[in-house]
Amino acid sequence: MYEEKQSGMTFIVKTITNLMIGFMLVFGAYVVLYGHITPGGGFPGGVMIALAYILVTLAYGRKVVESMVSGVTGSIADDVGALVILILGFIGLIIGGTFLFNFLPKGTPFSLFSAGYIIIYNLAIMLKVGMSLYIVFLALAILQRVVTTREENKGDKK
Amino acid sequence: MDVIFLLHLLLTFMIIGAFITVEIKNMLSAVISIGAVGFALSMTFLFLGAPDIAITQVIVEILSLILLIRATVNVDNVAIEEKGESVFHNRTALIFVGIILVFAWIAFKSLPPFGEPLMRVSNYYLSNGLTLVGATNFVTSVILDFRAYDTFGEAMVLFVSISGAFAILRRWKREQHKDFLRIDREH
Amino acid sequence: MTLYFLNFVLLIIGLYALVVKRHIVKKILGVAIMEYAVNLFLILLGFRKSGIAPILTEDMDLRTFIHTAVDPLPQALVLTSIVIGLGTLALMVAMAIRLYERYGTFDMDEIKRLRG
Amino acid sequence: MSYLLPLFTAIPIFSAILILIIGKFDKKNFPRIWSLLTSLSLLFILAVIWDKGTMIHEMGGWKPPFGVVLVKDNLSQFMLLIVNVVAFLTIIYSYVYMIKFEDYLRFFTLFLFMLAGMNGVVLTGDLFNLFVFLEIASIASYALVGYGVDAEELEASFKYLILGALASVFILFGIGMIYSVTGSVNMADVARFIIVNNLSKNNALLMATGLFIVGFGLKAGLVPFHAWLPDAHSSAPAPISVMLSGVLIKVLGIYALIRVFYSVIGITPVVSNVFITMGVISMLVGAFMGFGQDDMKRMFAFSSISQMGYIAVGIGIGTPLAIIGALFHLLNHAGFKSLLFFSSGVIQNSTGTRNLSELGGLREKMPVTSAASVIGSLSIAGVPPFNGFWSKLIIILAAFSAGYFWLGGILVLTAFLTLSYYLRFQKNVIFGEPASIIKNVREAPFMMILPMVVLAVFCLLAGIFNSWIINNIIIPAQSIITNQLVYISSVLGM
Repeated sequence: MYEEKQSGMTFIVKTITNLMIGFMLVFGAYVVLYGHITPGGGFPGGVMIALAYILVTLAYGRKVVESMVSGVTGSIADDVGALVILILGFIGLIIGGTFLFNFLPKGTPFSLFSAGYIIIYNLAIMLKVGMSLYIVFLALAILQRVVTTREENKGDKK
Repeated sequence: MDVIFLLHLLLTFMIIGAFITVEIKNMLSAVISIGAVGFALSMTFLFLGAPDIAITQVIVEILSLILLIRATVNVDNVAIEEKGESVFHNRTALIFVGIILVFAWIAFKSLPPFGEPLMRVSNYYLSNGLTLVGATNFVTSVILDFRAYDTFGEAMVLFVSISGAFAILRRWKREQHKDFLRIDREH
Repeated sequence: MTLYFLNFVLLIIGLYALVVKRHIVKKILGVAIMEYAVNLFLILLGFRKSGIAPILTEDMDLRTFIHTAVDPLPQALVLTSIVIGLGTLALMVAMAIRLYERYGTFDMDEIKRLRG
Repeated sequence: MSYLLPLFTAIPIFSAILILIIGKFDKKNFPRIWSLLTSLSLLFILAVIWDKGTMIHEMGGWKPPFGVVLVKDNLSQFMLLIVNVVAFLTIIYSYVYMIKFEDYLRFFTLFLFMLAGMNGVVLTGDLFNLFVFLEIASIASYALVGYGVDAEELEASFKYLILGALASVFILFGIGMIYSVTGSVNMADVARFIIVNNLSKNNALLMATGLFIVGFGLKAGLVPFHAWLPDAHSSAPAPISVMLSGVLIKVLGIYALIRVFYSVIGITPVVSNVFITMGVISMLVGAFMGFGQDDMKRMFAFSSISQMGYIAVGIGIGTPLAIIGALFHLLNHAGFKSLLFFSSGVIQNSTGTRNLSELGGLREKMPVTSAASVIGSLSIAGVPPFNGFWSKLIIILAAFSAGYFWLGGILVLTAFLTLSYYLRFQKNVIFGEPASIIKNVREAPFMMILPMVVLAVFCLLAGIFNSWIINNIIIPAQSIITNQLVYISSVLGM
């Protein structure tokens, strides 16, 4: 039988994770929010946020990260992100007559709230991408442990 | 240094890295050398004036390395001995590849020369994007406004592949492992 | 021109791994190499000699920007294609690990219950 | 009324996400009832826009070469009809069939994504957008083929996934070549640029042609590229076999080939000859391999390859008559091959096997299934008055009138081969001595019978009223294929 290792990785890794996690989340959010002005956008920002959680998973083990964002929350956030994108499309269809019409005012260039609905679209993509990659990593990590453990058990029986 | 020369250098490095990836016995080394190829690729993107793609490539590279190492190499790192293939087999493959390369060379000659794209449609994006969309990152204005439907499709591709991965990984009663998977607890 | 050609060689190496190698992970890496090659090809197509990134900064003149910026459309296409590649990779890894659980090996020659 | 077009992709995707969210609370009934309603609503929208002429929907309000456009012309409407009707019948069938898989929440999610992807491929007027939706449909189908997560299913699914990824890379490379030469990815704009600058002899476009033939040929399962098809079709759950064989290989393979070559790049004699050669090899290989199979579903899979060969030959000949034959055969094949895969699922469900040698004498225990299966076999074998006879006849006539006499001979020969192996199937399964394993077999539940009856009636009616179908559905679609300029001018508005 496999028992969850509480310990995770070494002290050094944990300390560095503690230092890094905040930076990663903030930088991910920055990349998303300023995606229409500087390089970046919803997708890289979302993967960065997923990577922050994956780092915690690798350093501390699954229990700690699931107390931060559980699998169920992650999957609901994933669905909500996808729904927001669709709803943006439908609002465009109602207001502008075409699907995914950019219905918000364009604003002045170089300011945060410019370029219409792009910022909302980016945030929705971030939610979708970040959470879905995080939960798929959790699922793969669990399955991998089970497979290895069963291999070891098989070896013991021999 | 000349950008074109640098690009040649990076591409050669990538080819060598890819070749090592394909031929090396140890799977961990193979995965790590494909990581090297990926990072070289992101540098290439940077030199080609595509910082957006470079950022995305670096991030995606890290994630795919973690996924590959964690989920496959960690499980079983045994190299598989290739069966000794006959010289004839390899020679026909080489001739075939050679023919393809020659045809590709001829075909690439009739593309517009390197560094001078046509930009029939893109000129419209560059000259009108600022007034019509308001985003100063033109790649963003293309993916999220001019071609927003593609991005919608792209998000849905990710959604469907994650859903598919969960469907493949789900618990299934036909097997009787009591201590098995708690995967669909997540979903 | 030679860059296109070198890029095509990269694609052929990926194809070789996909077709010839027996290890499932090697096949997955082959697909990944091919995706790299095709992404790089699209970006190479949009490159302009002494071009700059298609991102306007406040101190730039719009007119010179239009005449020097590289093509943004292939970059948009590549961004989509990278995401698609990541999705395919996640599915492939999930399937590889499930196959390993069923057969106990990553060798494609031993995974041969169907006749093809 | 063009605002209805994006709903063909948006509604199934919306339903899929909703099923995932609400399915957390109601796993049992909500997914299947909601998918049934979704599919029904798509059929309703299709009825509203049917025969309203060409419709253009400019996504986000951007004019064609700059933004993505959706185009509904007569060809798209013909394909939409096939896709949505077969999907609707398959959902009715899965309503009961999927119970044995116990967790079918994700099945319906992925199914609706596959439906959305195919609708997107059919409706789009943009090459790269076609690629994106093709990926949605194929990724959903990879996961659905492996849905049973047993050893064989995973193996088939992995093979399909690897070859599918290869096809996607080739298609994207081809799109890159086209973009570089023409500076656009909009289909109509690319076509106009190629005609205006007389680029049809350009080497780069020739290479793109080759890449597209390999890529879409892999998706269509034509013979040099058919390695994944028999495994995937025989290992998938029955409703997915129906979708793969009935619509997926047609939409992602044949429709995409028609669109790219007839509407965009323009067809050249070389390409026609490649189509004819691939078609002939597919017909013969599929027919001969079909003989040797003991597994019912593998036999149907090889027969699919063979019938796809007919369609490829029809497209390759390229005269209006041949295209009519090919499109009519495409419609008919969606009908009878779905029917046969439905019946194979019913038989496997009730008897527990699908080997021809272990079955026999099902006609007394399962009368409706047997009758439907006989009708399907007679239709695919080309027995008059069923629909398969007429479409094969048109393709053969077109081959003779275009001067391909040897081709006509091969087409007739393949028709006889098909007839003989379907007779063998009938003799071993439906007629003959009752086998021991079918003692306690009963007729399948109503929800599984209904789609088969509908399709059997369709096979009979399409055979009897063939001229009505050809005049009202096929010829409008054919006129789009053979008139490239009409397509270009209707999209670009000139």
